[in-house]
Amino acid sequence: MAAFPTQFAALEPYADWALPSEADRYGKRITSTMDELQEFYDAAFPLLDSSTEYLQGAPIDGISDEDRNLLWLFSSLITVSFPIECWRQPTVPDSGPASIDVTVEPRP
Amino acid sequence: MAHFSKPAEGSWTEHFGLSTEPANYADSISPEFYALEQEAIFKKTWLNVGRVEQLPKAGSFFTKELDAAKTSVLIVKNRDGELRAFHNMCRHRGNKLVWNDFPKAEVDGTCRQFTCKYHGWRYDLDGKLTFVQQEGEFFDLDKEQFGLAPISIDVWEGFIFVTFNPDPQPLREYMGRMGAGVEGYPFELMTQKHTYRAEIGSNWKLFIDAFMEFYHAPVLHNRQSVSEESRKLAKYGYEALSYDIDGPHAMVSSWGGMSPPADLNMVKPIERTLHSGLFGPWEGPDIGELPPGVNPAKSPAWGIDSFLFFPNFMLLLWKPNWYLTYHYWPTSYHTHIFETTLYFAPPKNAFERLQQELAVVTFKEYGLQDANTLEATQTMLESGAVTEFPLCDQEVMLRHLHTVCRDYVEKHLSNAGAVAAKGV
Amino acid sequence: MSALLPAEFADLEPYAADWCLAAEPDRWAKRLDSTMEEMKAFYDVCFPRAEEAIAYCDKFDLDDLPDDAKNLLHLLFSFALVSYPIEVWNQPLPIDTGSARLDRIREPRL
Amino acid sequence: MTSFPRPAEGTWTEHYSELGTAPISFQDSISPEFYRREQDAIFRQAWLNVGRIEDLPKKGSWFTKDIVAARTSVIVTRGPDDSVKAFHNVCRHRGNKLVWDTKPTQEAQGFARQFVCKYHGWRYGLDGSCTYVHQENEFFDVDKDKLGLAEVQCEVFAGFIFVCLARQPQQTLRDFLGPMVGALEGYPFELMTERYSFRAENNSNWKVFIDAFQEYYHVPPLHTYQLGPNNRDPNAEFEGAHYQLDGPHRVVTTSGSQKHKWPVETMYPTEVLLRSGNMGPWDATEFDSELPGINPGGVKRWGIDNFQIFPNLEVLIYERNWYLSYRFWPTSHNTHVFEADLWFTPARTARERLAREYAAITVKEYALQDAGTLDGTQLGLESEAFDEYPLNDQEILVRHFHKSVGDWVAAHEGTAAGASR
Repeated sequence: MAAFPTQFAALEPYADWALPSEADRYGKRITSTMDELQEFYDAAFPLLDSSTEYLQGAPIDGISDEDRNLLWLFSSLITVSFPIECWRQPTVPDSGPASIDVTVEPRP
Repeated sequence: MAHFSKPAEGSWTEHFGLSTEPANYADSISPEFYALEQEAIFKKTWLNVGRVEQLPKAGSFFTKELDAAKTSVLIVKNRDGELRAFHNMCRHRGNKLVWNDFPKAEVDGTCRQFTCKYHGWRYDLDGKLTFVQQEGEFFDLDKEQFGLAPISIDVWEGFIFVTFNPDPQPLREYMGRMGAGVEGYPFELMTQKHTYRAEIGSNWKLFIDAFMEFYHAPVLHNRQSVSEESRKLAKYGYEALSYDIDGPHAMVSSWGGMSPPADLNMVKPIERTLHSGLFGPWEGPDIGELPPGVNPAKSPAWGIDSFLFFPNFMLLLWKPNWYLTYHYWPTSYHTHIFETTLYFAPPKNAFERLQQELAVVTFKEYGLQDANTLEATQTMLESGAVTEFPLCDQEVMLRHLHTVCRDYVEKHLSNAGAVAAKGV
Repeated sequence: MSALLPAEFADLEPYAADWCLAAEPDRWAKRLDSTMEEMKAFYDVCFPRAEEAIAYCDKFDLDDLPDDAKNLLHLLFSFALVSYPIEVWNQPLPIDTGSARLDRIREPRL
Repeated sequence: MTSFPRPAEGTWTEHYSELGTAPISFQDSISPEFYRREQDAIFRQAWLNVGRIEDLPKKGSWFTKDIVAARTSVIVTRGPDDSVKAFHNVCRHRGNKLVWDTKPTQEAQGFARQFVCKYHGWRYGLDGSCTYVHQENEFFDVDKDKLGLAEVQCEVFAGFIFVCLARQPQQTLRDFLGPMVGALEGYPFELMTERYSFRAENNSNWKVFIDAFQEYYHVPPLHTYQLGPNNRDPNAEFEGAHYQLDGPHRVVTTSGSQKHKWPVETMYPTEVLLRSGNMGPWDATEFDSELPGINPGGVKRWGIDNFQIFPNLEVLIYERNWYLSYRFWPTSHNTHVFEADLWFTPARTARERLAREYAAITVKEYALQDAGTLDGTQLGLESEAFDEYPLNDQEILVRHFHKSVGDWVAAHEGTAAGASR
């Protein structure tokens, strides 16, 4: 079964990035290789970049399952944008063993 | 070269009558000083423990662990819609009253009454003892006399405060001029909430220090900007628009050239796509005119105000109309729990949700860098290898915080001395 | 898959993929992950060929070993490590080690 | 029955009469309070070996060393003029740890022209001078000349880099090391650059592990396997050939373990195959020159000198011309970090490399056995079931070590009390 709206079918191979919690999205990011992150970023970024209108037409109240999955996947893209666009490594430079954990977050 | 004007005295530090001598951090590496802070500060001042939105209806409650005041508190909304706070402790044998699986973990929920897990004593939402297991086995027990121990509680702009001071200053008065200046800000509209928590290996004041100065930002966080912009920022360094001090409270007002950026090439691709970044969505919701205490310099370049309401509650108001809070809860002289909550107006659609997500994630990227340096700072300060440290004018609020803490402790000691002397 | 070891040591090739490990921490981990039977099999095949293998490596300058000779030397390092469980302890860890650990943090490049 | 001559008094212990022969207490190894006193009296006063000159291969080389027991971390640098200097690893601005890699609590090493604080970008030269203050005009009357890093006393002996965290060391390094250790000046340590390093975090007081390495009385029972498959005599005994004390330092020389001279059938097959083992590679590197300082007792069939250099360095020099160093860094009263380094002349052939590898493996196998007993020893001592423990003549160095520690603490506290009067 398709996870995303039909015009986002190209993202189906990356459906495992549609994770509802920031903790899981960040966890997947830091356990991925830069190659994996780059591949995901390259596939998802152009679709986000061209989808502003679509996303603005997707109300949060009563959001469909496919749109919710898309929202989670793009949320993952946001966390992955940091390794790709700034750090050139999966973790934050100079962050060492520090951790900051989410305890309350919206669903969706 | 200065980009923003300074007070007539030539520096903010001298303007506020603070010393320009090197500072020392003896107050941040001493178990003895921390013990005094617990008594003089955390048991005397108003402490922000949450927001009214956490207690939506009668019977809503949450608990808050306050190691710094050596207790756990229980906050509840009673049947009349009033807020009550109690020591989270059963009146019978001192057991912790409300907890789930782990006694040290904070909990929240809704209930009609509180029942102690240990011997089943029950209390109503006003803390009154309503049931004693095998009451007949006790001796002259008057249930009226054995309610939960109450704590003073009050609300300012929807922020719930408690104090252990038996004779507290009214909360609104305690919040002072700066508190008054932000009254009327529509906090109640911003109910979309993200909360983060971290255990930090440093004295609580050292992390406040990191967030009350932005002198470090162009250096430590240099890779957050695209490289050309980053070089420019590092060259300019950092200057605040203005600083203010009112009693123990302090604020710094900063420029915010990133929301939206003058030139789209200054920011990263994801920011260009989502029209969002560290400062939040570039186009925030319309909330009308801001209260007079916000952006006190009335600068068109304004981006963010950071208020520190003593001792440990920071409130940051951002130009695109959202806010966040920082809390620093000491657990020992060299450890504390750091909490951040980011509050937005609820997003109407998926795009707005993603714009907010980017602001939240960006906060975490920065915060991880800040948090990581702290444990090492703590150990090196404890080495005592260097005891005097120069502070620049952009670090004026650090000076103020450490001075206020020492003043509170000294006042506490002299009061205690006076009481002891009277006792003789 | 192409051979890791020189053709003369084809009889050791079945052990090469597992035991040609350049770093001691990897060799140590492999030892702890192996059964005594696995190590005994490796040891029994390696021991009689070790002298020839050393002589083979020593035909080259140590700083300029061909890849297959380097692999062979790494395999010999593993053999030396495995000799302890087989010859001395009769178990993968030294006897009476308790909870102790001792990590190699620096070693020669080869 | 004794195999080696003993001093006229009949025992080594009585020869050094100040030691006494009474049972001793190990209270100094279980008390958090005594550990705090050691921190001030020993780790902030004595010369501490933090590395070797090989750790600083060229101008601009640096490494950091966390000395938890002295509550600090130091940076050791080799400057443009080749001088070795040490500094507290702390930025003069707000007390941040200046140099670290990815984790602030881990040691680091590298090569640099200057150090830049990650936090506010202040810069320092390799000589510790402050070369750049970010937004200097925001500061009040700063004088960069007075904002250099806090220098730590640093001296080098025979390639061993020592620091002293006292502001004013009581003695020069050479005076501190005394004549017995000082005699090693000129020993060709610098030729032994092939290095195998190990690190462990152990659950015992630092002295408890040092004690395990300064007596061999435990070797026959604990390390029965060391002697080979056919040599396991449960009643085997150990006797040191020579013991010598010099100030807080001490040495034990052993003899007779020249394994390469043993019959082949008494050894493990791989020892014979690789010609190596717990005494190191059998085929010794030959040195042209005399080797100064070794075998101070003039023992015949010399095997190993085990120099115990106060407070926490041990150097073992082997007859087959290689050496081992151990360092023990307390992190609390009942934990410490253990560092072991084997040093050889560089292997020229694969055969030599394998012989060294086998020696390194062997050291680890037996050190793991030694470390394995530590938790138990510490727990036993902490039970305080007994107040005193008997020590035999072969354990004279243990006796001397604990006495030296106690003497240092007492002397320091006496001086401090005198100063405060």
